[in-house]
Amino acid sequence: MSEPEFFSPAWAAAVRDALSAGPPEPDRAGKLQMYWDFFDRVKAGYASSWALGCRDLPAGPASLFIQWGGGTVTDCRVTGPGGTPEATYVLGMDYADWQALHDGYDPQRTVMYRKILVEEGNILEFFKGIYFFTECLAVIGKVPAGFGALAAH
Amino acid sequence: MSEPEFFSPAWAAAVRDALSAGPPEPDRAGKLQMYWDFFDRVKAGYASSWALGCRDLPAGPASLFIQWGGGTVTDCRVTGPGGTPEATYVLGMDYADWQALHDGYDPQRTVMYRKILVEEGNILEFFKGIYFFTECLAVIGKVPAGFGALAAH
Amino acid sequence: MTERKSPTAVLHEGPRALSDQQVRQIEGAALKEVLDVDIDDVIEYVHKDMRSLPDYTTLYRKYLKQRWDVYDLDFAQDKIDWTEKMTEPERQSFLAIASGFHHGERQVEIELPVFMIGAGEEEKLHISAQIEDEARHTVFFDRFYREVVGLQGGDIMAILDASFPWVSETFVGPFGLLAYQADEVRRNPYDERARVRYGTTYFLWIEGVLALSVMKVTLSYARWRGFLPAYYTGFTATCRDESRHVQGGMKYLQDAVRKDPTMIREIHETLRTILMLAGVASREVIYEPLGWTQDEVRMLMFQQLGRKLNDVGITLPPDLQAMVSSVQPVLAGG
Amino acid sequence: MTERKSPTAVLHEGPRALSDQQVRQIEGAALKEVLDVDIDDVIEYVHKDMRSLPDYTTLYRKYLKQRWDVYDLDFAQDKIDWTEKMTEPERQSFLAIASGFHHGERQVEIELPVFMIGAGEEEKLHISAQIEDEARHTVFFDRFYREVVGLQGGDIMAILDASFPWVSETFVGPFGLLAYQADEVRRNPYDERARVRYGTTYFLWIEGVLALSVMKVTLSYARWRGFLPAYYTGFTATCRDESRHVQGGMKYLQDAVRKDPTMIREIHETLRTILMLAGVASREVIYEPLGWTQDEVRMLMFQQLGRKLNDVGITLPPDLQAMVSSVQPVLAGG
Repeated sequence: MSEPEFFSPAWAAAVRDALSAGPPEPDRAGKLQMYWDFFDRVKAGYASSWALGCRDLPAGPASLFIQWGGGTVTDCRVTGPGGTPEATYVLGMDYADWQALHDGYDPQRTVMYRKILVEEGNILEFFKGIYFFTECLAVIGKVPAGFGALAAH
Repeated sequence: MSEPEFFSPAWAAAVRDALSAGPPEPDRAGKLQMYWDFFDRVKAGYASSWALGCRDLPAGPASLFIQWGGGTVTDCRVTGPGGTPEATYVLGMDYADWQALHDGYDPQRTVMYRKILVEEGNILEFFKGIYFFTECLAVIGKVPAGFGALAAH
Repeated sequence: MTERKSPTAVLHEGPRALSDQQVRQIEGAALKEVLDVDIDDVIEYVHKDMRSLPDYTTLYRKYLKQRWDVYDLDFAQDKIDWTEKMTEPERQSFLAIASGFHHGERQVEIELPVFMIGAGEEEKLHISAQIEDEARHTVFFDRFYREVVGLQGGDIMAILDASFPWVSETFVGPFGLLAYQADEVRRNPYDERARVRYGTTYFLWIEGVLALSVMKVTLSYARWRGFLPAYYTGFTATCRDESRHVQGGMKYLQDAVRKDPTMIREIHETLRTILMLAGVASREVIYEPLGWTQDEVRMLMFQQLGRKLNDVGITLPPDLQAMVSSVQPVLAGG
Repeated sequence: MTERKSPTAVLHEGPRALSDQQVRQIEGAALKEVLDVDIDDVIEYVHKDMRSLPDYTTLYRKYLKQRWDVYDLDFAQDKIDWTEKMTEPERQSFLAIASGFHHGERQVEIELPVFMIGAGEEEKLHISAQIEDEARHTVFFDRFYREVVGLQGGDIMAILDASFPWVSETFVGPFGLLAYQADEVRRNPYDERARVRYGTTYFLWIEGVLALSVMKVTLSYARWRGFLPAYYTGFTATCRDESRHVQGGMKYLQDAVRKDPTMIREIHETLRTILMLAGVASREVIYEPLGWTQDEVRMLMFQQLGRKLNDVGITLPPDLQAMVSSVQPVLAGG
């Protein structure tokens, strides 16, 4: 079975399943229980949405819209190209940095080096969930995705 | 006779007349002929337009639109509040800095300290006419304007 | 380095008074004399002027006297101490703490320039000096990791890459927040509210609490054991630089609140996020090999935060006070 | 300051070779020894490494050795020279030139931080050092205008306000352009094309041509007459700092063009605007009291521009070459 294309509906569906399941046990083992308790607490109460943008897709900017609620993902789909996504937090990232994340680049540094950036939304509120967010970025990065069709870009 | 209100149609008309006339003789006397020759050459060939914005008028952002052609001002009017002005160079300035300019603040420093800023347009092209522009700013600053109605702002 | 008191002695003794002679020794020490300066005195010195903060020009003039050349340090003895004298648990504990500072220094170096845009003219002098300090501190850690720890890499980023595995997952809390707040200041350089939020994270929390705590833990260990003389010298000189940064930062926040008392809300809101994040740890850091317990590190962080808030005159509402008491002893700095 | 050759002698002699001993003297001079350094040698020294530019870490290490304390200067003799020995035409001529530098230093200080955001890690060290240099140079002119010229004001901006009447109307050309280009870089810190345009104005034109020319004119006057020893010392030390800035800036432009040859267009387009503006003067500056003619100042500026372009390997199309020959001798710097 070939990988779903990056930013395709099939990829969005796989991201949804992976985020709902959360980080797998082997990944959890390396960090303190206190950290995962915090993660689980944030996840259970999270009612915000993210629009994770890719600024330079060949067809134009698009976003992966993710709505959280009841401790799980209630909506996860690719929106655009075109139109401004409505979300609690609108974030932007370049294609090359998305690809680097999928190739294993560290999610903490993806944030800290501003490879992904909050373009709309309250930063202080967003950061209350930053550990949850970076772990979700790690999960998304591990969802197989084909970057072949865009390689010419 | 009372002064026309800042950013009123009467003020725009007075600005138009003042810009078309150019800097008065006493102001010219302090600077080299070479400088005014350059000024006159730029003015004669200038076919661009400026939208000189005031970002924080009580009713919302508005612009003084100025179209140059044939060595004179062919259009000069207040546009807005509302809508994006179409001009070769869209510039922005705060109300307090407009008032300071009218109170005698130096036009060079108004540019150099970014109190006025090109928000849209090619900077290198704009600067080819910068001496013309700063002298026009000085002329505009000397056009009487009432800031009373906005004093409560 | 003749004194060999326990690393945590001063923590339990509480604030100490500095004599005029001690202040002169700290202020006037050339780099090679810094080895003889007691880190506890330098940390006390940070707070000396907190109640009547010096102006920016005074801080800038101090900088001109106190800056040092990071290439004057010789890490040869440190390399011997690290390789032959320190135990593996000591090394691991040291790295778990120092790596947050290695990355932290680079972060505060790169995030400071945007803050200079909206600063007053005299404040700009102080910030320009601080930018140079932070760059020098980045090189200090680069040299330490390269020449003592033995990490290999062709440039600064390669050494950062190599030390990153020791950095805790919660590092992204304060330093990711600073990165995003710096971008907010970049987009709106004259937005005083954004600047106050940025200043709370940078000057009060990262420099005033996290950094001073790392300094205290690793330097009192080095002094106690008589190890790592170049690290002790350079990092104690860094702590002296930090005193100017913290004082300048506290002055900025104090002035902002005096000018507009509603600014206290920005400080509180920022601390609300920071303290929530500081209540979580992702890794257990074993401090005992360095002569500390987790509770002592936590007590150290309280003291650092409390003294700044108290001296500058910032009071916390009850919910924030409660959050302070659950801060986890995870150290990083910049 | 025993030598009393004419201020323009070296201009007519052309480039000179520096001995190893002269290079060591320039590089190693402490601030108080700078009075014995020949400004013509320092200007030659700026160009010494132009053909094989040093890397950023080397420039940063030089900075650590060469930085100085602006408060170590004593302007007492300068005040006497200014008040009692210099003639009114000399003072007026001096102010007409120096005021552009007073304002220019402040401008390059405040416009540099944004350029650091998009720089590489090693380049950031060099830029952090340069930001500190520029702030120190700003204080140097603040002290000179306050303590020698006698302008009065409570802070840095007040002294800038007081010297502004001596600044020519065409100052807004290069420095207004730099302000707007800096804002472009602020909005898009990683836009290499915007950075190259900014770098052309900042490093090639303002620092490489304007600044070095002001330095040469006022310093060779001071050396010739034996006047203003603290000005000579501080501004010659500034010129040595400038050598690092120009070399770092030329390295930046050279690397940018090597990486992407189409970047030469950005340099040319920027020079097209700058040279057009440089062909106009609004005030006549009388250089004769300082020992210069307008033609000699113009020749000096040509030499400065030509050497940088030539050494770095930037060629100009015919229209730009024609513009170079009509540049007006209006000096400012930063």
